[in-house]
Amino acid sequence: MSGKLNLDHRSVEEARVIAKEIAEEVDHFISARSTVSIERTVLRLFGVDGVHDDIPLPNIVVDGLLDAGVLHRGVAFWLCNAIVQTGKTPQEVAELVAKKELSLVDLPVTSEEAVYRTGERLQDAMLDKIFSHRKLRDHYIKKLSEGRKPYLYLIVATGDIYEDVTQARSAARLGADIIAVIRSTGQSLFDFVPYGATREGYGGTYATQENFRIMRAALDEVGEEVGRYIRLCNYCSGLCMPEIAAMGAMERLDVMLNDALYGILFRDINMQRTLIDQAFSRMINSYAGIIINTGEDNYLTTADAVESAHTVLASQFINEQFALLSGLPETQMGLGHAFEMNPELEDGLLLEIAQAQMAREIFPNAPLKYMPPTKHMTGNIFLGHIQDALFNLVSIVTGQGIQLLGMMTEAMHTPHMHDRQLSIENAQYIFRNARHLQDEILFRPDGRIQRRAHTVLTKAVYLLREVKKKSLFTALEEGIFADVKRSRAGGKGLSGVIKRSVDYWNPFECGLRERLQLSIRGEEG
Amino acid sequence: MSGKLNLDHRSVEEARVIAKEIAEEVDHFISARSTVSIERTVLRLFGVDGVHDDIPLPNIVVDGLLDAGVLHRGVAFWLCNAIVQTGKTPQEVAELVAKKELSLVDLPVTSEEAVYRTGERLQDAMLDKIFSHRKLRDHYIKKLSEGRKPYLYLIVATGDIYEDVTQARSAARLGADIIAVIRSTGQSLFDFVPYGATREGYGGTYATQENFRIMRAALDEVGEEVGRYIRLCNYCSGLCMPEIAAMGAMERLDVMLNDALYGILFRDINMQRTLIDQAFSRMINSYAGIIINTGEDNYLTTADAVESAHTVLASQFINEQFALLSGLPETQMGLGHAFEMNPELEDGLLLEIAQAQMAREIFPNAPLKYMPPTKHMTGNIFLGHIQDALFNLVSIVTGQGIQLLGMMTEAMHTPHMHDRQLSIENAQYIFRNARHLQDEILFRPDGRIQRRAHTVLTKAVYLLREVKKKSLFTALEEGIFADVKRSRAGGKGLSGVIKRSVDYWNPFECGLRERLQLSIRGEEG
Amino acid sequence: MTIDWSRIRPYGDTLDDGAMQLSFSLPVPYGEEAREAAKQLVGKMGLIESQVYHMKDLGEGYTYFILYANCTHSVDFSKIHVPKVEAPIMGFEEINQYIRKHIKRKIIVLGACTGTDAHTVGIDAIMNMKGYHGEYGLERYPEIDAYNLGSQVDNEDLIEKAIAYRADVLLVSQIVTQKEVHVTNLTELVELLEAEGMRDRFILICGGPRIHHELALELGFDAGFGPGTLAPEVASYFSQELARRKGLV
Amino acid sequence: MTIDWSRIRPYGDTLDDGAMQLSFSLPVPYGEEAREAAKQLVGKMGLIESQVYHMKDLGEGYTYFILYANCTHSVDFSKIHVPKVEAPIMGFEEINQYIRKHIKRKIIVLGACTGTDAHTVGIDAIMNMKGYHGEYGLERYPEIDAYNLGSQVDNEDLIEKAIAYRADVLLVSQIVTQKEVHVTNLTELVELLEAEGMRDRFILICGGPRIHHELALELGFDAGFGPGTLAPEVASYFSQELARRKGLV
Ligand code: B12
Ligand code: B12
Ligand SMILES: Cc1ncc(COP(=O)(O)O)c(C=O)c1O
Ligand SMILES: Cc1ncc(COP(=O)(O)O)c(C=O)c1O
Repeated sequence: MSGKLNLDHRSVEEARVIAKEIAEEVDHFISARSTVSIERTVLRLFGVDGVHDDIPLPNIVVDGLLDAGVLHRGVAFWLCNAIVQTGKTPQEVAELVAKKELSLVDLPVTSEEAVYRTGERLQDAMLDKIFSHRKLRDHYIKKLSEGRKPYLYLIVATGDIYEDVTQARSAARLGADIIAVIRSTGQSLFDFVPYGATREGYGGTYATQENFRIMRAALDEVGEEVGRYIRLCNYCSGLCMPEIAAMGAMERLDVMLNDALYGILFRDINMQRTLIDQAFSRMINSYAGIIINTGEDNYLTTADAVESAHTVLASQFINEQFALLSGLPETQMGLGHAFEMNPELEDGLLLEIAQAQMAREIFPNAPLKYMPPTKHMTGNIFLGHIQDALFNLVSIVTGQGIQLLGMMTEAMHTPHMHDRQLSIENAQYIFRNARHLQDEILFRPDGRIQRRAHTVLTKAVYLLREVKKKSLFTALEEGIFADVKRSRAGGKGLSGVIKRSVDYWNPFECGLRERLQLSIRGEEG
Repeated sequence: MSGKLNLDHRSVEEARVIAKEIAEEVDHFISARSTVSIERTVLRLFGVDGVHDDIPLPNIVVDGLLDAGVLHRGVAFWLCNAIVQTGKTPQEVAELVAKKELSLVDLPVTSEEAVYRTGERLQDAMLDKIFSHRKLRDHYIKKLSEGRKPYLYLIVATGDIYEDVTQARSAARLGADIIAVIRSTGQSLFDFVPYGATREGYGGTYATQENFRIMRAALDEVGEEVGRYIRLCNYCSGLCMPEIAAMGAMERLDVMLNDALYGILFRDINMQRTLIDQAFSRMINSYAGIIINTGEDNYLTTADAVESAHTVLASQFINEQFALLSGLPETQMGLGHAFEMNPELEDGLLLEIAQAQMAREIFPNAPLKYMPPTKHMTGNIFLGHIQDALFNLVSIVTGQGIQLLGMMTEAMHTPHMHDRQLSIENAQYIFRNARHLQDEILFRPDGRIQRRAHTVLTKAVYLLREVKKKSLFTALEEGIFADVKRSRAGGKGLSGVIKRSVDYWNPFECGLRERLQLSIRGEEG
Repeated sequence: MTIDWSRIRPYGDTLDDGAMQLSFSLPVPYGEEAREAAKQLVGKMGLIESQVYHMKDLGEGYTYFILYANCTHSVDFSKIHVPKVEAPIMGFEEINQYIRKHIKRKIIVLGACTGTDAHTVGIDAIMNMKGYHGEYGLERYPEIDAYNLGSQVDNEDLIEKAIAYRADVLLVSQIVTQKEVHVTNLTELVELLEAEGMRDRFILICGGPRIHHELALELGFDAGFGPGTLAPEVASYFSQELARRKGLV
Repeated sequence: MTIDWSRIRPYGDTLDDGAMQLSFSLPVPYGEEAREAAKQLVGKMGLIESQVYHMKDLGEGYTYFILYANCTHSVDFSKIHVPKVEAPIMGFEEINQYIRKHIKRKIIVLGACTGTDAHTVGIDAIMNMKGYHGEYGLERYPEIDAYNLGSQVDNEDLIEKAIAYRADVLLVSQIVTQKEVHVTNLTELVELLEAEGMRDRFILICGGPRIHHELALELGFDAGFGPGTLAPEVASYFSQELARRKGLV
């Protein structure tokens, strides 16, 4: 840590302590609950996939148990019992259930021990498989090398996975390090994951396991050609958060947007539901070696970047603690922030440098995800291109980890093929020309930049104290982040939350906790 | 001086001392000579204007005296004698000469004293008039205000003075502080100044006194409307350097490109001719309160910006001394330099910052003229626009005086109307957003930026020592600047150089020396 | 340099030079043939003296071009007529007074961002207390009862609420326009209202970055507002329109 | 997504979407009518679904536009043929060997930047010892006698020197292209040579940022070279062409 800002380390520590308390309180609540999507995730991790009459098998099975009023015990128990009873594979069992040829609850339970043993065996096999993907990634990176930080993160969003592939391969050839496939508008509100290769989305392409596979294969291929491992990113958020985490772990995704607060604030997803989902999904991401991206950048699309800068920092502190509770190491915490200063501001760049440098110093090991100007982008593509240039400059001067490249057409459409080229060129030009500027510049003691960072930190600590006092749920109800208010029981997906019974069993959670060396948490709440 | 670079002040002083010696040696040479264009300037300052059979009257009169072999005494003597003898105005005398109705050399000289008195009276009246223009400028600036530094300097170059006016007025409304009317390609090689309003030029518009007047009036008008004094710039270089200086002084231009070295190196103008012309033209510019711009920026269009950075600095030192010898104050020395680092370079921005900051610290009172990327601009307008953005950033971070705005279409054409708008927007955006960044950043002691500045300074001192040793003329012959070699007797215009006789008389030079409080220089050489 | 309004052409630095900048990609491999293809294409568009100033290989058999050329077409500016919202724009106080004087009761306004669109900043800018760009939103107007239903609101729900609240005015925001989804959403609303015979009960207004008045009229709305709209423009319009419809002015 | 080579259209993010970006100014005052004028203009160019995304008042009655639209035209890529310099490109050593083997004497080359054009960097890049982009210039070639006459050279002077030096090859650089001055200059040279019956005595080559082979042929030159040219490309061409003309290969 270079300490260019002369930050008050006691404030930073205090913030961490409070954030930890805030997160633990929520975790306490979480630990007593599961959700339909966590249970579907369990099925997916057991290998259940496919659809019946267009409905995903995991949904059919889980909904059946929910209707039967027995989901509180966890889907694993019922599935594994069926396996024990029928000798069939999880997939076969699910298919029979879908065809209504088998009823899980009607099967006798002959040996709970056999059930648990079956679950653990399957669990072990899957986690080993996930681990092998992680190894393969490491192997690729070693063999091919990887991009220099800040990684160039580019989105594709045509709605058609095959068109996405063309665009992604083009981007990789031009210099992209990470390709993110944006999801179709609205997918995060689906309480199921679409199936198969898809060619029709709105402002993005559906996240399906087959689409993951298609893109992964394409990027591996082009990565070999350009001699650089190309990371793949998708969105592990919305009502199917943990399912997508599982799919990503199985298909060797490398980066996942994964932040309950985003869903609450910007998708009106019920806060209980998504915080519960998040805890489990982060364990999966952690174990799969996936870098998560949090969504604090979004706050500044509705709130003002000058006034609300401290809310971003406060939320990063909370997200860090949530991540730690799921065993996610700092090196996988792509905490989000954004370059959203109003370009009309005098000295906006100074404020921006202060914020980015502060995040860098406070989270020294996190591959910070830095988002480009979006809110203040207009139809003026020429001005937009230089807004993005300053964004790139701040990034290289403050050592960010992941550079989500801005596009000059941000205010118009998801990127055209050449928009991506121009934005890669922009970043490469700026990064190259200012490569070591970070080493060379210092900030005047107690000057505008240092003072700004101090102010933001101080306000973040105040805010955290307040959140702590009233609990995160209440704070969200009061609209503390992003100027958005959400009620505890409002939003989408609350009906999918289930209280765990005492005999609740999720072998993957247990397995992950073990492998991640997380302590088993208390069960009340 | 902020001293951010920790420059060695003894080196700076040494450079100044050597540069002074170099310039004095040349001045010694100059003081014994005049040129046809200086003599034509004298006529113009006496009020002679207009053309006869498309040939400017000043040319007809001066060429006549040259042919008659009496120009060594200076045109003033012959003209004033004619005035004394005929009782006519300078203009009437010139017209009669043109019509061959009067021969200056054939008139009797009845009283030399009367001749000198006449010349001095007319001289005094003209210099008073020039001074009143200067006052008027001050008055306007006080009344209307002026742009904030760095001034936004925009070019117009349609070839048609009326089209230029439209473009200039548009630029002024959009934020331009200085409008430069680029000259038609090749005008600098004309040994006469074109006459009247012109509508047909190549890559620029002819510099004529009428065109000056038209543009001055247009800018005064739009300046009143936008509440900002808009400065007018033209090119006081080439074979008619001093004539244009006089025209500029008479028409209240505010800025003049004025650098003999540019003409020598880039227009192949004879070095003796243009250095003699320069000395007189700078006196005029000085007294008229005109900011001159020197052309060191051009060196980097033929030589490499990394390797030849020190030649720019060395030349600035020399140009400073030439200016001082003509009584031009530091506050009117728009010493030139340029952002011409190859964009493919790693850390090019660091080198650029070093150079610009160094110029700032070494010439603290000069309104440094900073030129945009040109050589490395390509047909990629989007990349070009961000090259210009970095250029603007370096300028605001290092406190430059005059920002010649870069255009994204630099590699294609002289600017289209909206190119200018976009580049103003670019500069305004960057300047505003980084307004006080200069106050906030420091450079790491002995880091890349500081070391680069030291190296350049050291090399400039070496170079100056070498130039001093062999004289400026020889150095130019050896191709010391811009990788261009020019011979002492080569190039255009040597035949227009005349040796002054002992009774040579140029009342304007005398008057200017007096008003500028310059000592009378030695007369041999 | 007098301009012939009936034959307006683009301007670079000389009247009628036709100067235009273009950029686009073609699905053809990088090379001289690609350059020629780009030039032929703009030739078909009626552009002459085209210059490909920049070409970039995008890989995968695609090439990007930056091109300048001169347009030979012209437009008759003297014949252009653009429909605009006609109501004069009043200020905050004036609007409230107008409502008090002419409508004599509060105007009930419902706003929503419909479909799967979750972009609330635009509708909030018009409705929220704190407003936007220094102008209060409708919620602050004493003579307006404004209800902001937020984002992702189904057209059916909106209509239901409109009936329940006895709304005078519906404000519909549409920001996402990919695959013309805004047109689909807006058209659906009008069709639903017409199907239920309720189209005339409401002043129907839409807005968003790609909306303009002319499009709104085409889609069957009463008015449309584009980027940079401020609350008073909208309130001026609907209060005067309501007064007119009710025969109060 | 198989491409129909006979009907190539611009590509944004979906094959054949026709996506294009344009920018230009019109000599009309800023406003809704200006926007409509811009849209009508691109309509005439065969563009549909146009969106003016940005408009800026330039003052003085001018307005600037940034616009996206979809192009309805297509080009037949399968029919495109572009004339190119055919000679295979050799390296420094190879060229010298070739000359030694086939021509058996030094080739005499004269270069100049003609007219009032003072841009020497381009011709220097081809001719100077130190060369350009890591490639030596012609002056360094042992089998080539290269004379660089520099800038601002009159066509007459060039011809005079060409005769005096008994040149085989003339290299003419033209950088300034405003008002097509390069075309004028180059055409004049060819005409002068033809008038004096000397056109066939020289291999005539021109170059510059706006020059390409096809244009050179049109202007009566033997070859033309554009941006980014390196010395070996030029030397490969003229040594092989000279050998061919002299019947030596
Ligand atoms: C902020 C933002 C978000 C925020 C939204 C937060 C929120 N609560 O609103 C977040 C981060 C959540 C978000 C998410 C997404 N976004 Co978004 N987002 C933007 C962004 C950056 C700014 C929009 C904005 O707030 N503008 C400021 C407001 C004040 O302007 P405005 O909306 O135009 O409103 C004004 C006028 O239009 C008018 N107006 C608007 N509505 C109405 C209604 C009435 C009745 C009236 C009278 C006037 C009126 O008045 C307003 C004030 O002047 C734009 C890019 C950009 N710079 O425009 C992309 C953009 C709109 N988003 C886009 C997309 C695709 C998405 C996603 C769908 C991406 C994805 N696949 O995940 C998601 C999902 C959201 C969804 N389902 O809708 C695209 C839309 C592309 C298109 N043309 O269809 C854009 C253009 C970005 C891009 N290039 O891809 N986004
Ligand atoms: C450097 C430069 C100058 C320098 C020139 C120094 C010098 N000794 O050459 C200086 C500062 C003196 C200058 C002055 C002017 N310039 Co100037 N200049 C440029 C600049 C920045 C770069 C040109 C360059 O060096 N390119 C690098 C070389 C290597 O590339 P190249 O020339 O294309 O050459 C390559 C190929 O084309 C080819 N090639 C070139 N010639 C030949 C010949 C043969 C036989 C072959 C085989 C190949 C070949 O091979 C070369 C190597 O690959 C350009 C803008 C730009 N970025 O392009 C403007 C530019 C060329 N200049 C321009 C203008 C108008 C002028 C002035 C006329 C302005 C004025 N009115 O005062 C003056 C006057 C000069 C004059 N009379 O010609 C315009 C031309 C506009 C146009 N299209 O007509 C430009 C485009 C800038 C602009 N936007 O206004 N300029
Ligand atoms: C953390 C996070 N998750 C998810 C998303 C995408 O949201 P959705 O797929 O719900 O549209 C974003 C969008 O920027 C985000 O920042
Ligand atoms: C100092 C100086 N003088 C004059 C000029 C213009 O030269 P000319 O008018 O000779 O083309 C320039 C061009 O950049 C210059 O820098």
